[in-house]
Amino acid sequence: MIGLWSVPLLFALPLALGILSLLVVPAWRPRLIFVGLPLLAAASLDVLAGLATAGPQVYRLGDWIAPLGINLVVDGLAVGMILMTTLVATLCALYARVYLRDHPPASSFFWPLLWFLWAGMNGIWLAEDIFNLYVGLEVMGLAAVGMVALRATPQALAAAMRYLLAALLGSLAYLLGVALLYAAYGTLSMAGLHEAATNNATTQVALALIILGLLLKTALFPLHAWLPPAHGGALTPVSALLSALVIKASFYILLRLWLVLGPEVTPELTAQLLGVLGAGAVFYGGWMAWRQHHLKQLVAYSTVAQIGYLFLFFPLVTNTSPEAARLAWDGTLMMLVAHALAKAALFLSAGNLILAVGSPQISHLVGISRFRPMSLFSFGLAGVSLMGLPPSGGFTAKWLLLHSAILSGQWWWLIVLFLGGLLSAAYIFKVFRMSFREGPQIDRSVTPPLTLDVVALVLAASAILIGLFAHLPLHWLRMGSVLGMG
Amino acid sequence: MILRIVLAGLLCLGVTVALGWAVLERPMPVENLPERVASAMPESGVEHPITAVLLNFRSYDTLLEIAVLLVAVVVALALREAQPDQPEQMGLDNPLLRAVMAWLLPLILVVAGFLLWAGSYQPGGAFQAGSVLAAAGVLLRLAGVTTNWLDNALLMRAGLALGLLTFLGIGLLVMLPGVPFLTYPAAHAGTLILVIELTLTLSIGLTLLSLFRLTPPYADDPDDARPQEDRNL
Amino acid sequence: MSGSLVFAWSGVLLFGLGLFGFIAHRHLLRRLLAFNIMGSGSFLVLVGLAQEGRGVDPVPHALVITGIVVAVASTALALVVFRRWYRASGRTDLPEDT
Amino acid sequence: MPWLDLLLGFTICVTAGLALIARDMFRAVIMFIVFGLLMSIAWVRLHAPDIALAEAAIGAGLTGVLLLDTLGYLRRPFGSRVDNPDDPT
Repeated sequence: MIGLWSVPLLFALPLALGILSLLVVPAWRPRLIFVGLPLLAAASLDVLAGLATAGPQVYRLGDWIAPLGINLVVDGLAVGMILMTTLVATLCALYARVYLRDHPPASSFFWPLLWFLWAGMNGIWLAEDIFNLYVGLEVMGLAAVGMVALRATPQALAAAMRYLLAALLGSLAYLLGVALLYAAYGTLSMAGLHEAATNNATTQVALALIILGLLLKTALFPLHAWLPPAHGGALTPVSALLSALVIKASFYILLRLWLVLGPEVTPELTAQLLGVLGAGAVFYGGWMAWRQHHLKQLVAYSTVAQIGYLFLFFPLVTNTSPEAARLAWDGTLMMLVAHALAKAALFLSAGNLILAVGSPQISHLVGISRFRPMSLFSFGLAGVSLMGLPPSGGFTAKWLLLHSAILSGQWWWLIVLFLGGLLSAAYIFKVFRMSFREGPQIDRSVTPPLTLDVVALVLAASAILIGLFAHLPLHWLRMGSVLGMG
Repeated sequence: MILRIVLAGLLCLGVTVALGWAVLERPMPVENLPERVASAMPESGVEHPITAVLLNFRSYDTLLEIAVLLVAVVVALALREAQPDQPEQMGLDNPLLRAVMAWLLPLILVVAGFLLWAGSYQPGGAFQAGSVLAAAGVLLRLAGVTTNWLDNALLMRAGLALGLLTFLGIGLLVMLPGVPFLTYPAAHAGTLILVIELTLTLSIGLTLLSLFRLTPPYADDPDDARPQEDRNL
Repeated sequence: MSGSLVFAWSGVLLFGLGLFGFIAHRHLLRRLLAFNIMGSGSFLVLVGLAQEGRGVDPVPHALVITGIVVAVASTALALVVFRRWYRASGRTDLPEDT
Repeated sequence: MPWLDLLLGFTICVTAGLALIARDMFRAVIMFIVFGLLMSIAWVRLHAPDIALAEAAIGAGLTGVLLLDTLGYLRRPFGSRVDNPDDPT
């Protein structure tokens, strides 16, 4: 247990801050971040240091052994996700503190919801118990729904309601899968399930239910309908948090459970089907993004498209060589992290552009390049990563996936990677074309506070930098994982 | 519309058949968790296995579950309709009901206390007792009884927060000797669980109560202090 | 066929029924009812199957109590959003919902 | 055969079905509360008195009252809210 004292702080701190921010007067709510963010950053780095020195470990809550108590798993994958969350959520919080100043007082409830969301996500990254994951999903999901509803316009309420219904249906499917697994194997611990699970009807149906529930929560095409209104219609920092982090949590659970149960149980057909749905998401999302007239809706559809790449993981690791599987693992995780950084940057810089022109319409951006070059630069940097151009996280991820596809002889995924990149380029350049066009529309713009621009730029720059220095994070992310060891 | 029903029917049929298949084909588990629970009971600090699971073996789940309840309350506070009900103008302002309440309330409190205390060795516990408390609150409101302390937003929220804060605080404090989060020392486990349960009962009761529109107006917002149309159910 | 198994099968049926209602209905309150029925179904499957032929198991009991509380929190949150939506739009269902 | 359990399970499913197809929303909620109470009997039959208490108090009681409260809200004439000058709609 060396170096693990800060593991419980990762969820206990945000929970405590969430309650405290309920108790203080609204004006003080944003100020709690000056206490919370440094502490959470310290705890995350401490956990990373523990991983680097002592390797992957198991944390036993209440000192009870696994099937009886609840374990937490502190491996490279979990720590990687925690660091990603800390980075993105910290920057979004700094952005929100400035952004929410001009909003109605009800938006100060963003802060307790942010802390609860954070606690839920950190709980999910660390979880090793499948029922605990259900509760974690609910904490995160309900907080996310609340954040979408915060704006309280009819559109936001409808989007929140749709999101809530999708989230609830997904949770129930997941819960029923958990019930079947407990009935068959008498344990809720992933390690126990990995040992006990055999290939039979119950495991298959349970896994199918879990996969379906999580696909709905991840918004994989064709179950994506709830995502664009929720992500595109929320307050800007909320959009960034949801698109960058929240949908990754359900994908992460899917990834873990697939590694625990999947390889022996699922037929190759299922893996290929997930890949095909991913390809469908890349094409459909990219096409729809290109057709949008609202800037944030465009970015939201871009998320629908980018989710697709993550699902290429499944065909690339099923019945393929260890080397191909390893490349697919690296590529998928790099894609996940790079998308989190790039998408948060894209949403925040889109929010800055909207603040500057005072309209969400893309056509109103005409001539904005002369006034807001910095916002546009962040938007472009994030776009580079989404398109997969070198040097960027998105490029490294696609490069790894491409090699994995070639090694495993599944050349058809190359078409998805290539055409997906072209589609991303199409919708990113649609925004740029408009911004650089000279027109009579505006001759001056509102200047948003500098903090907003700086935060977006830092996120966009990290999306590029992670591609240049991909070696170290990938090394950590492999630690303790089934594929990384092999 | 027809398409929707046909689709729903097919999906429902497919899921039910798949579930039935899964139920029929399920293997018998090798792992025997009930036995593990039984053998760990002496160290748990309570005698009722379900309380032991909820507040000791799997207390982390319970911690997160309280967070789920609080999230619902936060959203309710954030989306609070700008028309909270004033106690004077709501409910069934009936002298008979008030008289009955005067007798009923102590009884309800006794029942809640019993449920809480009973939880350590027989069915009952914080959740059940909390919901009884919430029921008492609803009845009070319906009877139009003015309860000043319930109308104090800060006190109310302190009550909401108390359970989770105590839970977190105890969970972190026990780590001092170098054991993991939520590891109660065997000698004090019973007492600590009782303290957690007591505060949780109060908080759960207030949480459930504040999920109603019967809760006090939100004091931060001056708009809330205006008269209301009455509500009829 | 023991009592536990009977309730597990009832749970399967309830889940199916609830799923049907959840998709077929458009009225949001009816969909919430369906959600709660699905939830009860999965709780019955959890406890019923776990106890079939193995005696009482306290772990699923605790899980179900957690699940019930989570379900009521979700329902309450949904109702809060629903009311606000109803007041803003006058509708009890979601628009362009096919 | 456990006839009592079979009967109870069957009744629960029928009540759930009625709650889902009832034409009147009020009747649907009442059927749902009945469903919850029957569920809590089922929990007793499953030797789970703790769940039975929670289901009766929270599942049937609280959820039912919340739903009824919302129904009451729906039945208020919509116009009275729109006319409210302070109402931000």
